Amino acid sequence: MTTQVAVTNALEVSELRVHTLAGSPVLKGVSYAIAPGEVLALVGESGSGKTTAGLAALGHFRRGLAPAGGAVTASPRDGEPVDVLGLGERERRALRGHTLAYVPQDPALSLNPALRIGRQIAEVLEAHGYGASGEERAARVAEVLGEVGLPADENYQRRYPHQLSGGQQQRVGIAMAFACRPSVVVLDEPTTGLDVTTQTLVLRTVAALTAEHGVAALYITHDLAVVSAIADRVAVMRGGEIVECGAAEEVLRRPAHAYTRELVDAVPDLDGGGGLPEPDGDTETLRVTGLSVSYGEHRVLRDVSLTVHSGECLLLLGESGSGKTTLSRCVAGLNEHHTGTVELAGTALAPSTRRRTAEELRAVQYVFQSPYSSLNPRRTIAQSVEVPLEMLTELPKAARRERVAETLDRVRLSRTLAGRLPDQLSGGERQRAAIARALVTTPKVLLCDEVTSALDVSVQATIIDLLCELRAELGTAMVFVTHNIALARHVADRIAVLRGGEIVETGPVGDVLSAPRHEYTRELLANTPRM
Amino acid sequence: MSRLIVRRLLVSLAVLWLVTLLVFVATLLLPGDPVRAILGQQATPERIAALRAQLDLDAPVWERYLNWLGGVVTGDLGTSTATQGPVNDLLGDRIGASLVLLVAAAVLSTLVGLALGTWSALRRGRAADHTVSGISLVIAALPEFVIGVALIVLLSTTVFPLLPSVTLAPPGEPVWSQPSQLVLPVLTLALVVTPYITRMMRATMSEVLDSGYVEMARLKGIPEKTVLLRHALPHAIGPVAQVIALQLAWLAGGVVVVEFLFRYPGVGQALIDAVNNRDVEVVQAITLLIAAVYIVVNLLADIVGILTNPKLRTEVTR
Amino acid sequence: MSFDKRISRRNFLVGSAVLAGTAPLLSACGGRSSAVAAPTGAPRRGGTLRVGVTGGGASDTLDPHIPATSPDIARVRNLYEPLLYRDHDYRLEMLVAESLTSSPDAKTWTATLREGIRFHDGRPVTPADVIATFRRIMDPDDPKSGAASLTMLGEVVAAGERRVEFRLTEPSTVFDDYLAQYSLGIVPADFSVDRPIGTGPFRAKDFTAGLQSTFVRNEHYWRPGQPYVDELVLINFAEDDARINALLSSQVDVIDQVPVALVEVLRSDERLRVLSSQTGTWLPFTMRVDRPPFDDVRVRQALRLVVDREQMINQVLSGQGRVGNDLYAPFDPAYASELPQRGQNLAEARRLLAEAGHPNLDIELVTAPIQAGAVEAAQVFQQQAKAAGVTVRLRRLDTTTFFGENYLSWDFAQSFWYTRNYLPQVANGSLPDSPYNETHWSDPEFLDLVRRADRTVDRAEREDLLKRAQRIEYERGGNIIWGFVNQVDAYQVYVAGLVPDRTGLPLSGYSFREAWLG
Amino acid sequence: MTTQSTVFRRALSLPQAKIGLALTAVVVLLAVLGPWLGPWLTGYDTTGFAGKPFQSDGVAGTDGLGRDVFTRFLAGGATLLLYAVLATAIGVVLGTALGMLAGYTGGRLDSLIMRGNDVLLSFPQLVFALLAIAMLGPQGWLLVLVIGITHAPRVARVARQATVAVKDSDYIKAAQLYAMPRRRILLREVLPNITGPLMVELGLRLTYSIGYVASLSFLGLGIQPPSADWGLMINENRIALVVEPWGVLLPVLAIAVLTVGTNLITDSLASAAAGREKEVAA
Repeated sequence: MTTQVAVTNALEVSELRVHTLAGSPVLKGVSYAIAPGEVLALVGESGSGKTTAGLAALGHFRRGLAPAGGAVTASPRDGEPVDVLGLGERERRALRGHTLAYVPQDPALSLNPALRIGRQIAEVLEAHGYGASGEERAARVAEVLGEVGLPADENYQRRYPHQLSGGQQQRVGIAMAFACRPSVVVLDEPTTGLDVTTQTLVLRTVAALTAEHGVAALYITHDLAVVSAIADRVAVMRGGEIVECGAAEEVLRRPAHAYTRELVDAVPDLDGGGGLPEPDGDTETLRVTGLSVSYGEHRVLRDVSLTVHSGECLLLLGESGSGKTTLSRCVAGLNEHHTGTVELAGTALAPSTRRRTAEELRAVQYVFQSPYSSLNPRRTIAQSVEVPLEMLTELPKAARRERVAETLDRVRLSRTLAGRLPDQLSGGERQRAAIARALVTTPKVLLCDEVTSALDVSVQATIIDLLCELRAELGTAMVFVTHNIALARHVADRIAVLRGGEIVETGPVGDVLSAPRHEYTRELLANTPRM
Repeated sequence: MSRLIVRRLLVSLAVLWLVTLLVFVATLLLPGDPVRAILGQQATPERIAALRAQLDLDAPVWERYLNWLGGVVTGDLGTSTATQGPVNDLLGDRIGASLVLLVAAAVLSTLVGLALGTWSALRRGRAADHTVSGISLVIAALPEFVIGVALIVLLSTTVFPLLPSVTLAPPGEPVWSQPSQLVLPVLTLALVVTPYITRMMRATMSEVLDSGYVEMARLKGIPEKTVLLRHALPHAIGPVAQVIALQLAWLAGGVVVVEFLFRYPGVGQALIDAVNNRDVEVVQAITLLIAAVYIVVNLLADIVGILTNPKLRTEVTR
Repeated sequence: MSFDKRISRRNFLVGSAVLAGTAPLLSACGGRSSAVAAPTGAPRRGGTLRVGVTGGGASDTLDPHIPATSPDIARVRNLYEPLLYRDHDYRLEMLVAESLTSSPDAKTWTATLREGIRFHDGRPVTPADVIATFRRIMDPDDPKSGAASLTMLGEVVAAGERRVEFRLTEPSTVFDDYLAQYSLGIVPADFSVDRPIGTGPFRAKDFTAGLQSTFVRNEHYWRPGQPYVDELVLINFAEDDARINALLSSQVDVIDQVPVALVEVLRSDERLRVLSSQTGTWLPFTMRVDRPPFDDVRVRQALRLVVDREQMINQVLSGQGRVGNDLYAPFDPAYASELPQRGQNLAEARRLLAEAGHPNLDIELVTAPIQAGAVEAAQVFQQQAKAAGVTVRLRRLDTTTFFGENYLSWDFAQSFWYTRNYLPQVANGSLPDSPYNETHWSDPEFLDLVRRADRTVDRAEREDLLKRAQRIEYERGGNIIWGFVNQVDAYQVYVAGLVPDRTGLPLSGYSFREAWLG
Repeated sequence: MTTQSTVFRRALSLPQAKIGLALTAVVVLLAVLGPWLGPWLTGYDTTGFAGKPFQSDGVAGTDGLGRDVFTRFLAGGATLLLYAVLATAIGVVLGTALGMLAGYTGGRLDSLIMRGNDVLLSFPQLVFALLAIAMLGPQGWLLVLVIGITHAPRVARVARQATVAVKDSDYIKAAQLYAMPRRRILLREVLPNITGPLMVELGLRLTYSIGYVASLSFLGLGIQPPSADWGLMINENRIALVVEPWGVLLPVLAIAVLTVGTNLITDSLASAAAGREKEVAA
């Protein structure tokens, strides 16, 4: 990526303030500028106001929000800079899609499901009178589809959004944004939800287009690793303010602000990690043999076998649709439609929890992906954590209470939170509570299904640290299911790579990361952005 | 897609069949002997026997059901106990009269409801929106006869004596020959239904206006009118069609009270009379008729839903 | 005997308007035009009289002998005429017959046909037509409405050019009364319903069942000058309020049966006239004298004493009626008017009930909207009985069920009857073999008196027997007859010639030959 | 900060809920105290005669039998309210049970229950009630039962939808992980989490029940004379709307105020519950 020094910035935002209609501030004076051909990454965790800041660049404010000061100056390719916020609705509309373009976070929601994609792209051109004739516009539609690496033929254009994959949908969104050759593009987390390989493709497309056409890009993301892959400069947002801004290299290498430092440290890195507890390794706690699951013709798991020793952590790696969640649910007894065996310390487990003994149920525990849905919103934390004891032990009430309190201590959750409902806790606290519920019966095997993917990076780091500590304290065997290979060195001893329902590679973390044997593993590693 | 529609059609047919079964069984439970009711106290045993045979009452229940069903399928609804004439004759004009009422109320309430709902959604949070919401909330709560009586007091008897409060069809003339008589019944029905359509349209439209693709369309710089017509409206129609259908189907039942109130010579009034007279065949015919309208309207709504959903529409091409 | 119960009942099945407090919403009050003066002077000829009649339906007919609904009766009254009928004062009036005389043993009655009387088509009425008419009525395969009360009729034979003899199987001193029914209209021997020909003041022009019929003046009518109007249109109205609104909006000139509660409202409208007729129509409570607790005469007496008759008339009929004395047939010359008027006496009622061993009587009253005011009367009775410590539970049925299988076996129920003279009424409802003996009345002493009266030709002697029979019913009968209902109709002020009529039939007994338009 | 009780608190903080509550309370008080107040205020009981029919004696004139309209008006709400509440209770309990069972169990039981629902749903509620009354006569228990039963499929649909929405939640999976019995899952895990839509349904059904009971009485097929009842009164007195309007206007007004009140409460519950959902999703 070449950084040109531009004479004028394509977009300048200064002291932008946005309030809710009730008056509480969302943006507290945000300023940034982007030169043509430059990519500025706007980084922040959820609730930092980064999307609001991005949309404000187009003079758009979501329902309930209103600008409360500051200026947004955009420079069209062929005209004088204009103050976007000072324009009337009509003039703003003329800018949008033409000078200022937007690529939304979730293309599945942002493409009109009832319109063919060709039509949706052509629409932008028509709205802004691009080209002199219908033919010219049709040609441009085909051209821009080609630019984002999609087929440009009539047939493809006649497809509906739901007939495309997520990556294709996102590229249609990008095509739409670039159709009118805008001078500024705002990309709002365009790769969230895409697997790493697709993410790389999309990132490349964006980089190529911005560079080629001299477009100023505002790239909104929470992922610092992505930032390092695409951005020229970075602005770090927190609580409606930009806390640090500078060249990408500089900020990521030598963060000045404490928050930035915290963020950078929290980012899991393929090369980082270490300091993991040594597994005692001799007792084989969990053995899965020849596990297969099919739904009709569709085979979700094919003859999967793996073992986990006590105190050991296995990283089960797979992208969405690889069957990793199915596999962990089979082990937990939540999916009884499988063949093959699951053994716990040499004893075969029944496929369904209903047939397993209380002891077996106590021994295998499961932590769900989202702490927002895994706790009954109508019960207090203590009540939820107590449920396994109530169902699976004969302990009297007082003893159960005691156990719950101990376990909450163990997951570093303040006892004062015990009486609260999940709604009243933060995401990290909830996930700790969920972990407490899984640990309250002192299981031998703990299955963690993407337990950090719904959490911000900084929270993710603390949860991972907690799990490592607990594993050391309790000697629990752990299966850590994730799509993020970057976490490997931070949690796991061994790694098993699942693809299309098959384990394609397995081995100690260090071996697999440094010398992947399978093509797929190599591809994954290559596409994972590093800091 | 066509498979889906055929499937939906079959379900409707099955439900309709179950309804005929239910209606038939229900009327079997009616107390009183229809033959005695027809012939009266002086009936001789011979005449009773003859009429029983004529009405198939001695046949086994299933055979009577099949006969009745056969009649229904071929459009013969039997003979009314009360008038001793064919039910078809009794209901013929009344069905027409009720349909006039229903269609007029449906068209009026749909148009007004969609317009008000959209208007309200576009002005969300403003005074106009609050006014529309408040009024529709109040009207939606009122039972139809309360609205009807209120309208009579307001527009017919007490405040502004402008309109007739009862329908008086001169013999041989259709009800619509005097449109002023239709105003109050239609207005009552429309007032009952419009708030629901308005509220649903407002809610759906608000949701659609908040959706990613409408925001995206606006961020693409598409003119507001196009955003509304091309991006928002088509997505609101599907869910709202369901509610409209539900409301129209509801109208089929609501006409009963409204027709009774305004002495409107439709099937609803005939149903009340038939219930009072224990006129089995007429009760059967009308409940079946109303159920059929209900089922067909819902079927149409579902088909509209299927047709406006591109995912379902393009299923075959996948 | 003018009404067949079965037919009356069907009337209600069809004319569901009478059901369950049907209510007009008076609305068309706007545009109250300046008052038209009521016509005076000699009747004017010409014009069309439009009449709104209650009820009717798909089974409407022009058959002279099976009128069922009010519109049927209205049609029959104007197309056909029986040998004799009742005038407005409920006296016998000769119509097709000029005279009707009985043999001394009351077993043969001879009718002499009116000189020069002709059918609508101009043919003279002959004895053969009369014989054919009665053959049609008495057809054993298809007996018509009037046949039920003519069971004593043996044969009908011609006795000369204008004379017909009715030979009875047993003596009947009131056979003339039995012949005075509107459903015994004389028709030609070649009669068919497709050509509805009679001797009535109007002849049929067209007819649509369930909707309306149009009649025109019969130029051959025997009463000189009548009818006055050129055309008569009878329009069916199922609903009370539709009928009243039609009157208010001048869509019709005349309507029958105005709900009593609205009389005052209509009276206050200067464009309208209300026609209120005292009748012999009664709405009794019927107690089965063979079933406890009503088998104890003291209970029956007590319940009769419970009723506040004035209040009944006021609450149920809005004052449109006359107090009854537990006797029917008020217009019969033999009516026992000498018996003291019974009034409410709660103390005596309590005493009788206590004596009968029912100090806290709890009874069920079966009621149904069989006639306007019936259910209301039951409610008022319930309220009045409460004051005497009698609990009355109302069991409200629909009309069909009321007249269904259990009709005539209700222990305590209601009924209604139109005006009749004493003996015909007894024949209908107070003999063990009467078709509608609702009270299961079979008092031997009463039976003897009635049988003797039937055969007694001497008028004074017969009246004496009848008064004694009435005294028995007054003392121990099963009917609580609290009043006689007025017939209330209404018409436009420009309509003249309608007079009160005692038969109980609305609108001058549906006799429109005298009506004219001012 | 959203819990079960805060849905109520939040609902009550809306102005429309306050209005609704006030309106409902006024009518409920009137209906409950009216039967006692009436004779004390007017000197007549509900069936006593105050004068000739349709005269303007007393506060609000007399009815078609000469009874005091105001006394009857005061006494006319109790039965209506009782029937409506009972019918609503039957409908909501039955519908919730069926809907939750169908939604949670899925499969054949689900299809069976929902197809049965479809059949019941293909009758307008009032027509179904008319059919039942034609069969068995206008009895109080039948009224309650029939209205309750016709509510059930509608409630069941909502309950099923809500159940399906939560049944794949991880906390239900978690309960299954501990081999919690089905009934207990339904009662402890599912039910508390679908109370939002159910509360709305409860309010809606109550509003409709009031309307249906009143409508049936108005048609002459509900509460029977000589009972004083608002619906029946409207039917009895509308004949004289022009002369003596109070016999119609008072009950019409009371029913209107009551249903508007319950509907306002329902609507605020709905927006509170919806607000809660939005918050959870955010």
